[in-house]
Amino acid sequence: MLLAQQSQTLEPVAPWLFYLFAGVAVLGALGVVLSQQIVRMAVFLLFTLGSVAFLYFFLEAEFLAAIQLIVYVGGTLILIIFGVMLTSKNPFVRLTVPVPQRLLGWGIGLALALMTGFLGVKYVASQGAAAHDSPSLIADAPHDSQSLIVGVQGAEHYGVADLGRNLLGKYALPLELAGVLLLVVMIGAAYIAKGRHADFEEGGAQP
Amino acid sequence: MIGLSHFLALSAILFGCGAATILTKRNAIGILMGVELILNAANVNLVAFNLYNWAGEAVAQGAAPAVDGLMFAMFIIVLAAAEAAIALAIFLNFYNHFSTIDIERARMLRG
Amino acid sequence: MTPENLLVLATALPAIGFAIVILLGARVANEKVWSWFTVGMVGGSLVCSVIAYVNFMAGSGEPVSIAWNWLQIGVNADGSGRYLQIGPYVDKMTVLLFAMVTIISTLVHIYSIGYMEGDSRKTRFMAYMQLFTFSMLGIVLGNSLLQLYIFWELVGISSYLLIGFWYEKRGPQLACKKAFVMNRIGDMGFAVGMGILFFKCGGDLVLRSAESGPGIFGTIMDRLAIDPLNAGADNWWLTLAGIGLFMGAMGKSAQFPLQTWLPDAMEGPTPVSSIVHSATMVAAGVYLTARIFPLLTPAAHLFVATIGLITLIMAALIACVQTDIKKVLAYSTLSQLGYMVLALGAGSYTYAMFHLVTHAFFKCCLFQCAGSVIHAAHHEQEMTKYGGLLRKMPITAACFAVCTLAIAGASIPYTEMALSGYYSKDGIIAATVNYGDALAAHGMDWGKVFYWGPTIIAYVTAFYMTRAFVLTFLGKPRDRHLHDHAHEVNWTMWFPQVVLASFAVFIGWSFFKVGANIHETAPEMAQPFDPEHDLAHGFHFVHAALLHGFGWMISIGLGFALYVNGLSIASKIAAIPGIAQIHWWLYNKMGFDGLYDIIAVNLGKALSSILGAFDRYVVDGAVNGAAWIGRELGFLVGGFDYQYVDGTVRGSGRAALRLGSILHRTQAGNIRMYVLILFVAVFTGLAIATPFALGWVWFGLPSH
Amino acid sequence: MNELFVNLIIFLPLLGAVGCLLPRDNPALSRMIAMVTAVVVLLINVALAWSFYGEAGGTSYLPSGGESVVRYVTDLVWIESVNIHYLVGVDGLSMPLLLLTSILNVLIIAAGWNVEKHTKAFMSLYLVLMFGMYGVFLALDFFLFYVFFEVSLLPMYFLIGIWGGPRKEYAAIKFFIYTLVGSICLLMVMLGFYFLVPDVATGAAAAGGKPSFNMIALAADEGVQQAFNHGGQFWTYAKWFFILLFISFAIKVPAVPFHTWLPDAHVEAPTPISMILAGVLLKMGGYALMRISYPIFPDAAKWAWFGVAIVGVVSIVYGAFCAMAQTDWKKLVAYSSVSHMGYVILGLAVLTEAGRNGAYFQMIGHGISSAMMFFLVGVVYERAHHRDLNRFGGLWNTMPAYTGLAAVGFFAGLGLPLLCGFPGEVLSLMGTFGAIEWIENAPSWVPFSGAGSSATVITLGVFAASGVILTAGYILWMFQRVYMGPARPEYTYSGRDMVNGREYFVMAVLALFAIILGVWPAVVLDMISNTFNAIYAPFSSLASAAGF
Repeated sequence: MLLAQQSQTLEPVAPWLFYLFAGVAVLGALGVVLSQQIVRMAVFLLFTLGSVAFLYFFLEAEFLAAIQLIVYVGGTLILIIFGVMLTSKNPFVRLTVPVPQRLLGWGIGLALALMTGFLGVKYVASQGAAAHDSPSLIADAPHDSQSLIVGVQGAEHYGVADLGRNLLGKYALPLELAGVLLLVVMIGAAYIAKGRHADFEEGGAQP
Repeated sequence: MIGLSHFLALSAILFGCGAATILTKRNAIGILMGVELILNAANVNLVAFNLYNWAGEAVAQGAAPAVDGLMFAMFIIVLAAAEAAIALAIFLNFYNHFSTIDIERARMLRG
Repeated sequence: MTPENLLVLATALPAIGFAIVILLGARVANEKVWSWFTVGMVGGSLVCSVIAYVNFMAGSGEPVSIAWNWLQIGVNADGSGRYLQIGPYVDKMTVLLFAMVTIISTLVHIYSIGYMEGDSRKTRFMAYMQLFTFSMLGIVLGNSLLQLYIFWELVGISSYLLIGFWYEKRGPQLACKKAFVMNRIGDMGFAVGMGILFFKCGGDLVLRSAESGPGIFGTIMDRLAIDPLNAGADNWWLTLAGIGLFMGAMGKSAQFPLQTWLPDAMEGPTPVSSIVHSATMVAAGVYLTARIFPLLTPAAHLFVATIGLITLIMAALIACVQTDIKKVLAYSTLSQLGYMVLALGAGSYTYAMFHLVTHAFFKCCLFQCAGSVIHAAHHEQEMTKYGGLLRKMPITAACFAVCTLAIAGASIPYTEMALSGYYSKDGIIAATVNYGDALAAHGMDWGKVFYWGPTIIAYVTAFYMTRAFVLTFLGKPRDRHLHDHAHEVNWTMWFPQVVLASFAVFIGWSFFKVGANIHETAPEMAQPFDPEHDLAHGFHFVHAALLHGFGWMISIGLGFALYVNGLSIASKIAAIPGIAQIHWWLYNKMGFDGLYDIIAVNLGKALSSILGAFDRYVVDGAVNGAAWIGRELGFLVGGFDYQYVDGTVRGSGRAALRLGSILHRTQAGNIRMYVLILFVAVFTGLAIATPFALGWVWFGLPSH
Repeated sequence: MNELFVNLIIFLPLLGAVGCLLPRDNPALSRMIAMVTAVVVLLINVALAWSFYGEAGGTSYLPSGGESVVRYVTDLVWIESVNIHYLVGVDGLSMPLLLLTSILNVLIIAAGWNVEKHTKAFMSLYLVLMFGMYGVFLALDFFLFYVFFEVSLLPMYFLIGIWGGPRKEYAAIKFFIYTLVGSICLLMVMLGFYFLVPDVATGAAAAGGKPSFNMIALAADEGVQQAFNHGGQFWTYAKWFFILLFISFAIKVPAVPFHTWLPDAHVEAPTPISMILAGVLLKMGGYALMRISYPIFPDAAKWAWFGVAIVGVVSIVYGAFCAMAQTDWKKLVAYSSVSHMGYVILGLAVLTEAGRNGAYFQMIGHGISSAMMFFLVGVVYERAHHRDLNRFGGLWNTMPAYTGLAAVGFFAGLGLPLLCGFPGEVLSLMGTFGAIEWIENAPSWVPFSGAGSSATVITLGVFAASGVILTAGYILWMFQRVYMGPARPEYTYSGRDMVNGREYFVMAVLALFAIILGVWPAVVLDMISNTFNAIYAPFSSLASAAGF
C-alpha cells in the first residue's frame, strides 16, 4: 500500500542479500558444530548471530535486530568469551567426543533439520503460495511489488511505537516478570559464581 | 523471490546445527552455544511468521498490525541472556570444583 | 475267496506277524519259536498267493480294480467327500509277482534262520523281514500312486532298518542312512510327478479305472484325449510327471546317478541283500515304471532308456574289478536292473517284467550262495582269500554255477534249450534293436547304441560272473586257515538255494506261459512296442544265436582262462600302464562316492551350517534388534562408561541383562544422553505427527 | 448341557489353578488337582465331541439368522458400548484341536510329574495356560480371542522364565517380546474392525449399527466384505489387515523369518513346556489363520497366495537346513517344528481343499509327533544331563524299548507313511499342485495368474518336496548319532534310572496316536470337512470352476 511505490528500486537486491546473510549464518552455525576449539566456536557464533540480526532487518523488525546485536553480540557473546577464559587453563584446549558419537550427533541434528525444514516447507505449500509466500502486510499490493525488501521501509507500519505500546499494554505483566527474573538472575549468578567460601579457602591454589 | 519457506528452512538448519552442537560437545560452554543457536532458530521463525502471517491478519481485521512474534522474540533474547548468565555462573562453580569444564564429569546426580 | 481278498490277506499276514513279534518280543518266546512263527506267517502269504494265482489264471483273467477312500481332500457340492484312494489292483502281473515275492521271501526267511544263528537280535531281524515283506507286497498290490508311495516309503524304512541291523558298526550306520536319503531324492521326484498328475486328473491318484472314477489312465487318455506316445509340446507336463515318477524308480532301483547306495547297502546281513537289494525291493522301481508305462511320452522313454543304458554299462564294468564277492553281486544287480529299465525305455514292457522275475530267482540264489560262503568263511568277503571251496561246499558251488550260467544267458545255440536268463535278456536285446531302428528313423542315428550297449555288456556279464565263480570255488585255496574251517552249510541254508536254483533253471522253460501272462496284462499302449511276433522269431535264430548263443561260451572260457590260477594273470594285466589307471578308476566305483561326498554331502552340510549360522547371527541378530540397537546407542553415548561397557560383553546370552542395563543407563546422569533422548523424542514425535498434519494418513474412517 | 460343557472347558482350568494354590506345602496334592482337572476336561471334551458328531445340524446364532455350523454357543454381552460379546462355541475347526489339547494336557501333566521346584506354582500356571489355550480355540468373538491369545502368553513367560534352563530369562523375554509384537498387529486389526465395521454393516443386520467382533458374522456378511475392500485402489483395508494378521500369526506358527524365538524358547523351556509349546501353542497360529485371516479376507488371501506360499516353502527348506546344522538335540527338534509348520502355511496359502485339509491334518499330526519328540529328548536329557548330539551313541542297545518308541516318534516326524506326519505333508503337497487349476483361471490381480502359473506352482512344489530329503537327512543323522553305535557305559541305566512306567505311558500313548492318525487319517478329516465346506465357501468356487 503505502510502501508499494518505493519498493521497486530495491527489489532486485533482495534475493542475493538474503542468500548472503543466510549463507553466513548457516556457515557460522556449521562452524560451531564442526569446530573443536571453543574460541573458534565463539567467533563462528558471532557471525551467525550477526547475520541473523541482518535478516531481522529484512523482516521489518529493525528494533529486534538492534537488540540482537546489542544483547547477543555485545552481551551474551562477551559473557561466553569471559566464561571460556575463566574456565580454561588453555583456551584452545580440545575436549573432543569420540567420532562415532560425533557422527551420531550430527546425524540426529541433520535428521531434525530435515524434518523441521520439510515440515515448514510443506506447511507453506499446504497454506497456498499466494497467500503466504509473501509478506501478509502487503498481500493486497500489486504482484510486482510483493518483494521482501519492501519491509525495510515498513518502519512506519509497525515500528518501535507498536512494540512499546504492546510492552506496556498487552505484555506488561511478562515485562515485569522478565525484570524480576533478571534481578534474580543477577543475584543468583553472583552467588553461584562466587561459590562457597570454604571451597575457596581450602582450594586456594585454584585460580 | 524470498518467501516464508526460505526463513523456515534457514531456521531449520540453525536448529539442526544447534542440536548437533549440543550432542557433540564435551565443553559445557560449547553446549551453551548450541542452546543459543536453537533459540536463534526459534526467533527467526517467530519474526518471519509475524511478518508473513499474523501482522497481515490483524490488519485485515481492522486492527493495528500484530507484533506478538516480535514480542516473543524479544523475551526470548532476554531470557537467553539470563540463562547464559546463570549457566556461566554454574560452569564457573563447576570448574572450581572439578578443574575442568568437561560435562562428562558431571554425573553426581545420576540415579 | 476272491483273488483280491486272498492277496490282501497275503499282504496283511506279514504285517500282523511284525506287530506280534515286535510287541511281544523276547519275553514271550525264544528266538527259535519266533523265527519259525515268521516263516509260518510268510508261508501263509505264499499259500494265499499261490491260490490266488491259480484262481486268477483259471478265471476270466479280467483285472480287478478296487479303490477305498483313505485321505479326504474335500467335499463335493452334494456333501459327499472327495478322497485320495488306495486299494488293490489285481491282474496277471500282480498275481505272478505276488507268487514270486512270497516264494522268495519264504525261502529267505528260512535261510535267515540258519544265517542269523547266534545273533542276539535274531528275533528283531525276523520282525524286520516281516515288515519288509508286508511293504513289498503292498507295493505290488497298489492300485493308486498314493498307495505305491506309501509302501515305497515303507520298504525304504524297512531297508533302512535291515541295512543298519548291525548298527554298532560304522559301515552299516552310514550305509543305511545313505540308502534312505538317496531313496528320498528319488521320492521327491515321485512326489512331484504325483502332484502333477493329481491336479491334471482332478485329484485322482488311482491308476486304473475303478468304481469311483476313471483313474489316471482313463482321465488322460479319454477325458483329456491325450495319446502319450504322440504328446505334443503342450503336454510337457506329462513328460515331466513321467520323469518325476521315474525318478522314484531311479532311487529305488539305484539307477544312475543315484546308484551309489546299493553297493554300500551290502553292509547289511546277506539275507537282506538277497531279498531286499537284489530280488524284490530294487526291482520295485522297475515295477513302478511298468505300472505307469502308458503315461510315458517318447521323451520320457528316451530318458528312461538312456538312464538304463548308462547304468548297465557302468555297473558291469565296475563289477569286473571288484574283489568283494557281495560288491560284485551288487554291481551285477545294478547292471541287470539297467537292462530292465532299458527294456522299459525301449518299450518292451513284457521282457522287462520277465527279466525282473527271472533275475529275482537267480540273483537271490547267487546272494544266498555268497552268504553261505561268507558264513562258512567267518564273514570274510574278499574273493582273494577264497579259492578251492568247491570240494568243501559242493551244494553251494553247484547252485552258484547254475545261477551263473543263468545270468550269463547260457543256451544251446539254434535250439530253444536255455536257462531262464537267456530268454529274458534275449528278448530285451531284441527290443532294443527295434528301439534303435525307431530312433534312427527319426534321424537319431546314434540310437543304435541302445542295441550295441546291452549286447556287448551281455558278454561282460558272463565274464565277471565266471570270474566270481572261479575265484571263489575253483583253483587252489589261497587262505589255508579259511579253507580248513570252511564247511557246507546246514539245510536251512542250502535248501532255499537249491529251490531257487531250480527256479532259475525252469522258470525260463515255462517262459511262454509266464511271458504270455505278462504280455496279456501289458497295457494296450505297450503292445505295439512288443517285438515278440514279427521281430523276435527271425532275430532269435539267426542273429541272436550268433551273437549270444556262442557269446556266453566265449566269455566263460575267457573267465576260466584268466582266473583259474587266482588273480596272478589279472594283476599283471591290471599293472599295464593305461589299464592300471582304468582299473583303479573302476575299482573306486568310478569315483561317484567321492564326487557325491564333495558335491552333495559337503555342500549340504556347508549349506546347513551356513544357514544355521545365518539364522543364529543374521536373522536372530536382526530380531534382537531392540536390544542390540539400544546397546549400540548406549555404547556410543556412554562411550567412556567402561563400567557398563564391560557389562555389555558380547554374546547374545546377555541381551536380557543388557536391556535392563540400557534402561538403567538412561538414568545414569549423563547429560548428553538426556539431550539425545529429548531430541530423538522430538524427532519421533514429529515423524509420527507429520503424516497426520499433512493429511497423508491412510488409516481412518472410509470417506463414504 | 453342551453349552455348559463348553464353558466348563474354559473355566475349569482356572478353577483348578486356584485350587492348586490353596493347599499348603503339599506339592503332591497340587499335582493331583492339576491331573484331575486335565482328566475331567478331557472327559468333557470327549463327551462334547461325542454329541457334536452324534447329532446333525447346527444351532444358528448368526444375527442374520443364516445357517451356521457352529454349535453350543454361549452369547453374552460383555462390553456393551463397543458390542463386545462373550461368545464361545464349537465347530469342526476347533473340535479336533480341542481334543488334541486335552489329550496332550493330560500327558504333559504326567510328563511334568517330577517337577520339584515350586510345584504348586508350576501346576497353577500350567492350568492358567490351559485356560488360555481352550479359550483361544473356543472364542468366536475377535476381542475375546485376543484376550485369550494374551492370556496364554503370560503363564508361558513365567513357565519358561522360572523353570527353564541356563538362559531362561533371555528366552522368556525374547518369547514375550516376539509374541507381543504379534499381539500389537492383532490389536491394530481390531481397531480397524472397530472403525470400519459399523459404518457399513448397519444396513446388514450384523450388529445393529455397532461394531461387531463376531468372527463368524464378519466372514459371512456381504457388507463387511465390501467395507474391507475399500480404502484404496490397490491397498484395500483387507490387504492391510491380512498382512498384519499374517505377521501376528506367523510369529506364533512360527514361520521364517519370524521364527527365532522358537529355538531359544524350546531349548530353555523344561520338557513339559516344550511339549505344550510345540504341541498346542504353535497350532494357535495356524488355527487363527484358518479361523480369522482366510474366511474374513478371502480376496486378500487370493492376492497374497504367492507371498504366503513362499513363506511356507522357505520355512520348510530353511528350517530343515537349520535343523541339520544343530548339535543341540532339542534345537534340532525345534527347527524341525519350523520346517513342519511350513507345510501348514503352504497348505493354507494355495487355497485348495486338499491343501487346507493337509494343513489342518499337519497341525494335528505335528501336535502329536513334536510333543513326542520333545518328550523323547527330555527322557534322555533327564538322565544324561546334556543334549550334545555328538556325545551320544549306542542308546539302541542300552534302552531298546525306549528306542523302539523313539523310532515311532522320530519317523513320524520324518513323514513316514502310516504315521501321523505323512498325511498332512502329502495333502499339502498335492494341494499345492492342485492350485494350478484356479490360479490359471484367476483374474489378473492374482499373482502369477494365467499361462505362467503351472511353472510357478510346480517350482514351489518341487522346493517343498525337497523338504522330504532334508528331513530324512537330519532325522536319520540324529538317529544314527544318538541311537546307533556300540553300547556305552555312561548311557547304561539301571535301577531307578531306568525309564519308568510314567514315561513309558506318555510315550506309548503318543505313539499310539501317531499310528492311529497315520493309518486312519479320516478320524480327523471327517471331523472338519463340513466346517471347512461352510467357512471356506468363498474359496470353493475356485476349485469347482476348474472342474474339480
